[in-house]
Amino acid sequence: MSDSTNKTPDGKWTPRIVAFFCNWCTYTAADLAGVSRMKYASNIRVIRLMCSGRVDPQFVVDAFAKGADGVLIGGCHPNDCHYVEGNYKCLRRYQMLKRMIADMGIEPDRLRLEWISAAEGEKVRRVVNEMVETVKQLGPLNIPCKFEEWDKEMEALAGHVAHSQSAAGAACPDHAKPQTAQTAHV
Amino acid sequence: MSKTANPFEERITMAGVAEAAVVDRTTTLQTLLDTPAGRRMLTCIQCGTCAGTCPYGDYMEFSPRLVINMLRRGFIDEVIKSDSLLRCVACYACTAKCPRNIRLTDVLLPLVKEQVLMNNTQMPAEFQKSLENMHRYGNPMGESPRKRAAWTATAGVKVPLIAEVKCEVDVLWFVECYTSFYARGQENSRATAKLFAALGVDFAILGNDEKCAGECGQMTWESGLFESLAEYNMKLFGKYKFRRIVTGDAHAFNAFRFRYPMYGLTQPVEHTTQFFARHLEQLKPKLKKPLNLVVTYHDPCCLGRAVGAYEEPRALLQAIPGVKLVEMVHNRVNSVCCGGGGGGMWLDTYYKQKGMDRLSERRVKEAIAVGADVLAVACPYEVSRFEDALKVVPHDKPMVVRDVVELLAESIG
Amino acid sequence: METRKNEPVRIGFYVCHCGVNIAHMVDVEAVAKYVATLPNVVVSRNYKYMCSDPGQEMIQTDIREQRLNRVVVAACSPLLHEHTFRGATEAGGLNPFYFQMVNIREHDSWVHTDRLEATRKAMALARAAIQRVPHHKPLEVKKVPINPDVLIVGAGIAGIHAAITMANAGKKVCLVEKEPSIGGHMAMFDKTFPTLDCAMCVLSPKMATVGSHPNITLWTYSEVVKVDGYVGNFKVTVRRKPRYIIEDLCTGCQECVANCVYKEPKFPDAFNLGLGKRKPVYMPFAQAIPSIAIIDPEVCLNFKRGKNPDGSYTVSDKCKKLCVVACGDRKAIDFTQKAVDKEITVGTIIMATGFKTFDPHRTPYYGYGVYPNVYTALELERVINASGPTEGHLVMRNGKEPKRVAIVHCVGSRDENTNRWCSRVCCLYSLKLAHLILEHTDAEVYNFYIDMRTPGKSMEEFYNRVAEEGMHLVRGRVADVYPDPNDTASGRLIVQAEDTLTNRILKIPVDMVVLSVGLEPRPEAEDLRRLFNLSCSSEGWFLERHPKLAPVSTFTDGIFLAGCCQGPKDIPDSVAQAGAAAAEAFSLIDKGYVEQEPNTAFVLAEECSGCKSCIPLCPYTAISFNEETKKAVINEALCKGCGTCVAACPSGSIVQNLFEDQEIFSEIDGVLAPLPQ
Amino acid sequence: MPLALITPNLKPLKPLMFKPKVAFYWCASCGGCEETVVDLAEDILGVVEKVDIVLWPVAMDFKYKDVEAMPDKSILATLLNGAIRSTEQEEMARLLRRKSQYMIAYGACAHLGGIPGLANQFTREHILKFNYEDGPAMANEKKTRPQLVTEENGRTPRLPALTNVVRSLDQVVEVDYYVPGCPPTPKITRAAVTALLENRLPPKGSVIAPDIALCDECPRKATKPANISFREFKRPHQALMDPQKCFLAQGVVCMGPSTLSGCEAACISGGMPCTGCFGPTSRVRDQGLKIMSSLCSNLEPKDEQGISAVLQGIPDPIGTFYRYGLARSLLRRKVNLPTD
Repeated sequence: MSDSTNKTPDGKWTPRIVAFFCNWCTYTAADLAGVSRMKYASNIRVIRLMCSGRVDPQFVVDAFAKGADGVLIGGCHPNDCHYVEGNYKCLRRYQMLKRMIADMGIEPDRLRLEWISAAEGEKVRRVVNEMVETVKQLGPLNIPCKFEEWDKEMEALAGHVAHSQSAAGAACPDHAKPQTAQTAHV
Repeated sequence: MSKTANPFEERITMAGVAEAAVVDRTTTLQTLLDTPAGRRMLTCIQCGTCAGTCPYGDYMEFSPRLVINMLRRGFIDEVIKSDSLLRCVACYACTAKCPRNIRLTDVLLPLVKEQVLMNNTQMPAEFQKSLENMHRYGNPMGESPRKRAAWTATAGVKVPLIAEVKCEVDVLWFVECYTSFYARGQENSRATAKLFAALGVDFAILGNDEKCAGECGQMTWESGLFESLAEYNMKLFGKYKFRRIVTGDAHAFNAFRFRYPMYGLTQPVEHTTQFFARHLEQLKPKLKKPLNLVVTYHDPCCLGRAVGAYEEPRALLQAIPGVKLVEMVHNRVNSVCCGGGGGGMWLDTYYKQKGMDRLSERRVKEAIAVGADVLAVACPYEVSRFEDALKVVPHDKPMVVRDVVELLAESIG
Repeated sequence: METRKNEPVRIGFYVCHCGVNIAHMVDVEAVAKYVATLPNVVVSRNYKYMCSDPGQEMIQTDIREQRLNRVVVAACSPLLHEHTFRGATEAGGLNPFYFQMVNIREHDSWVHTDRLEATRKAMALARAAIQRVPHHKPLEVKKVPINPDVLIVGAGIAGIHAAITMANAGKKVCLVEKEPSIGGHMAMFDKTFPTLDCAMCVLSPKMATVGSHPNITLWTYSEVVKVDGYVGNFKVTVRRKPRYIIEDLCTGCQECVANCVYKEPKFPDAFNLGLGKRKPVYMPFAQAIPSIAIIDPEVCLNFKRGKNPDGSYTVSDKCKKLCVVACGDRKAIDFTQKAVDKEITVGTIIMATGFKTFDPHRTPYYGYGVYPNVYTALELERVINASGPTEGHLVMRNGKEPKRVAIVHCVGSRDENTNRWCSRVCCLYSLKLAHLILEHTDAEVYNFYIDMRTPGKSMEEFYNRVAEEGMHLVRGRVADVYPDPNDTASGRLIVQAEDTLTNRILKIPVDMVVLSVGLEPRPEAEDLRRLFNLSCSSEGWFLERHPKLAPVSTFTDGIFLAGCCQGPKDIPDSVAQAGAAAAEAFSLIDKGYVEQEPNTAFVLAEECSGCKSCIPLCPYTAISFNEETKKAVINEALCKGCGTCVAACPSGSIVQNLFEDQEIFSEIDGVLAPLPQ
Repeated sequence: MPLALITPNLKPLKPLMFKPKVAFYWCASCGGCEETVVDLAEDILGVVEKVDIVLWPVAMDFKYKDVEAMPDKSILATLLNGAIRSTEQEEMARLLRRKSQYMIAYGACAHLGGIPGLANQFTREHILKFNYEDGPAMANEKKTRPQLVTEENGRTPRLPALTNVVRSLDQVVEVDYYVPGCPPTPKITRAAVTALLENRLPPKGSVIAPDIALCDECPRKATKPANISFREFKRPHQALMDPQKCFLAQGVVCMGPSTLSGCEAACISGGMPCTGCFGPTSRVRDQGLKIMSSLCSNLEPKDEQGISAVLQGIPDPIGTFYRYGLARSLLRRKVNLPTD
């Protein structure tokens, strides 16, 4: 990961927010905001899912791990879920997820769940702007850089090992590299 | 008293904090249309509701509707050359009914009026004197500031001075000018003090240090005067710790609610009627003395239309044993102004010269028509205005003007 | 991952200018250039209108000539054109689900103001799709047979018209109406603009048709209480409220009404808005369909006397039951009737639930409810109507004919304090009422308006015609209505407004004030919305799928909108919309099947451990536990594709088509990947 | 899924001409894994017969320099247990990687970071301070801490440094196979060793366990209802447990649904719920989040307060859901901790 911080071309940091919007309410509301030409911060990247119930906590944490500064989940209002109660399932996971990311050192305000109905284009505008403001206050999260920083101690040692073991034979470059990708199982 | 059960709990809002974003203190007539409040003016549909509801609409060369359009067309100079807007009594009628939520009373019209003042060298003398007094003595009547707290000697209960309290108080009671100096106003203050004491409120006043909140300066003509008074009072507030401001003067309330947050005021503000209505459950058992009166209530503009606090004073009146509350033809959002706002307090002579009827007379006629014994009010301007009007409007049945808090204090006995 | 196992992924990427809609805010060329550098991308183009024929052909040609096996289009919302481009992908010879859409219009160019930022966002979103699409799998659209029967909710003019249209075409229609009679608001009007024909004369033949049509099952005094299922196969429960008259046995003779113990009508009559009176047993109005009486249990003596302390009811023997005696052998009166729930199955639903008129208590300065001579326009319709409470004589509540009448436009319309929208019909009906007042009386009529809005065929001509009749047209919104202080006895009112064209404040003394109240969503619209899984606009009107391209469709497939439940409209437009809704329903029914998005989930049979975590999560009970294999199974026919079970499967053994984990992870990776500076 | 099924497509490797060399090494681990090797009982003798053990610090005396002297790739396989959390461990991991054809992460710590991985919630300084100063059993008035370099009697012994981050083996060197478990069961170990010696190896990167969650082989599987709905969560010591009934059905968190099988539900048979030592299936990236998602989805309440009340029953979600997997989770470590 060469430059995982999100910088605008003029070098200023600006947050990146990944949003998971349900198809029926919040995604449609975001479309409505567009059709109504409402203006809001451009930091948001929407990923469409059919229901907020599809939001796997892995998606949220993966987004953080890959460099998101904030994650927004949008679903239908309570009682209004297109799929009856996917939004409740989302809410239940969200509450525990908030605790878990807090325990893992991520400010809980970086994760937000909002119920936005298909008619609430204005709410999309407001929530996105608020979210961007909140995350701006919190500053960059930038976990990919943290991974790099953590692994500096390994690089240092790798250098040392390569040096001290060089007498014993040619180092095998393939094996010196740790695996970063998830290991495939059978 | 359970928190959720109180219907008036919601009223204590920091209205000003949200509204400070509407315009800010640097907004001028030139920059107005670029502010959120100004952009609303671009949506004006020229329906004329503002002019139609204006109590002095008949006498205006440039009705509020026309002012908006002149501004949009770039002809505002013609408006400020005229003295048409001297007739605006800042009663919020146009704002309250505007179908486009345009902030005429507290945003557009003061900015226009300020220009009117600068373009008209001939100011009504009575009015000019009051502004001078405010500047010099911190009160429009030119009384000695050292006597501001003198009334407390006759309060009958202890009225603590905040400078002597030395710790945080719950309520900073902003007494204001009329209620400090005028005999009839002091009755209001004594009643408020009595009610505070009866409820065991942790309160204090600023005493002689207090100066006029300056609302009329802002709402009419003299933003510079308002600035200096606001900055003075803000500095004073900064010296003490208090959780809220309570004032019985609807105009001071208006200034604290809308303008002072632009100068950094962060504490919530309540009118005495709102405060007492919030404590109605505690107050009720103390209201023992029946008054047996037919009472009609006049909504002060700065409390009624400006924030929608129509029901709190009525709830207080209805809590008094023996009081029968009757409504005038114009009530609540449709109430008729006493004519004292926006500088009108000191323009009676001028209005008379222009052949305009007095609004206070219009209003007491309505009160007489419903057969009230008492015309209840909630703003110190109204007491003297309506009492004067009653002197000239013929009526068979005697009628008195009383502030709501005075009636409450009387019922406590 | 890809099905054509040995074939490398070859992606074609297309970014649409959408005229200038996208291109003005997104540098489409830069996006195309950037995407060209991404792995697997073979073609990267930008084009003016991708949804146009040449745009779609470009995709098809590229698929053939460049041997593309994936297609990504960055354009508008997938909710608008995903279908179009899937079609183009398929026409090019690929499985349509090898397509992915990127929304850079609604979610980007239309909502942002910084071109550079908007362009970067478009790049990030495009990259997400480019990374996602290699994981796509070929899928098949599922076809489900459609039930040809239709449910129409609401029997005003829109519902009636839709019902007759569908029934004439041989479809079985169930028409459900909340009130005891069909007809809706139109039945209450006197005459209709701009033709000035009698509303009931036009409407009653259609009402009669509904009442007698062999293909229409009419359930009045009934409400939908439950809706299950989905397009093609809705299961609907309708509650038929008791009217205490057995419908099949009542002949509509009204002898029960004539013989009721109450000799005189005593109770406010809802159809006449309380201006007239009726008995406890009554016919809603003369031309009511069905022509069946109804008993009001709140006031009927039998019910009042038979009421037990616990609220239950036993037929009272203290009542003489004169109505039962009058009914005689017909035996149509049944005091023991109870609400009955009926379940029906339909394939499509048309919502025609109408509107409510604005309640002018919310504009207190017009004195409605305070001064008896202030009327709403709908009340005036009843007063003027020959079958109304005054039998067509324009007299006020005090029995006098008004000499001066003010008509106040825009009451509860175009007002931030009440309803923001223009109700569209008030100007015209106000002109119509002015005309009718002039026809019935010698009164002076004042129309106070803000803007006179008379669009539509023959409407301006109508305005022109009636204006000539000599009414006063004042351009100014009424600010205040109050009793004349100089004449408190007669009930005369002063109407105060600025005449904005002469710059004068008018204070007109009038005898009668008519408030031209606007149209607003019905209070129960919110419950209906939940029941039918619809969306509402922020004002509360049912939301159409697209304001221009799908104006009678909803976000729930198979449910269509007709009439004022979607927004204010006049009778011609309501009828036209009802026809359109019927046509949309036809096109679904006649196709015979509905296509279902193949976004269903399935269990990986080998990998499922049978932990049963997913089973209670499915709201459609699509997941069951196979006791033989000890594994979960998803019934594809029942699965609606929400993906909740997929997110919750603790071992990752449920997969959702179109939204596979790997696809989403790739998107996350894509939107967050560093962009070129 | 029987173990045999997991290695269907066997690629024949070149035949073993010599007695293959095998190394065992332990890093940050409790020693339990070493016990398992011994627990192979008689089988160990068979293994010992077939192989030439070139390094096994717990049982035999070999030195670093002996290994260093070997030619690269001369060891057939190294079975390394324990997480990597010191410079010495890392150095050995790299050395053994270089010398071995196959690097096998043996046991949960090498596979996932294991219990030592929980240290990724704290800084190195915090850990040292607690262990040498603040710990309740600590009597160290001088607050002496181990020094990396000391001067004593003219000698300068050096100690390895703790790393900031605890790592699974594959976060340090490339790993060919994983033998899961805390510790791996003898059966799993036998299967792995046999596969190795018989040259019947599954595709590289495989975890030597069936790729299906534990419920599949759980003796209490049938007692789990199909309509589970959590009203509260209890911990095993907080209630009298029905010894036959599914733990989740009793409101006790069991990681079984998101944990690989292959242990034959040893803990459950012993009356304790699964804590997840075999790690996630191949389809899951983050074991802790997945089980959390599953459990939370099935809570009973729908309102925020009610949900929060039920979730109070899981006071330490990190310790519960990431007991073994924290170092290999998506975030790896508490992200706001500094490194020094």
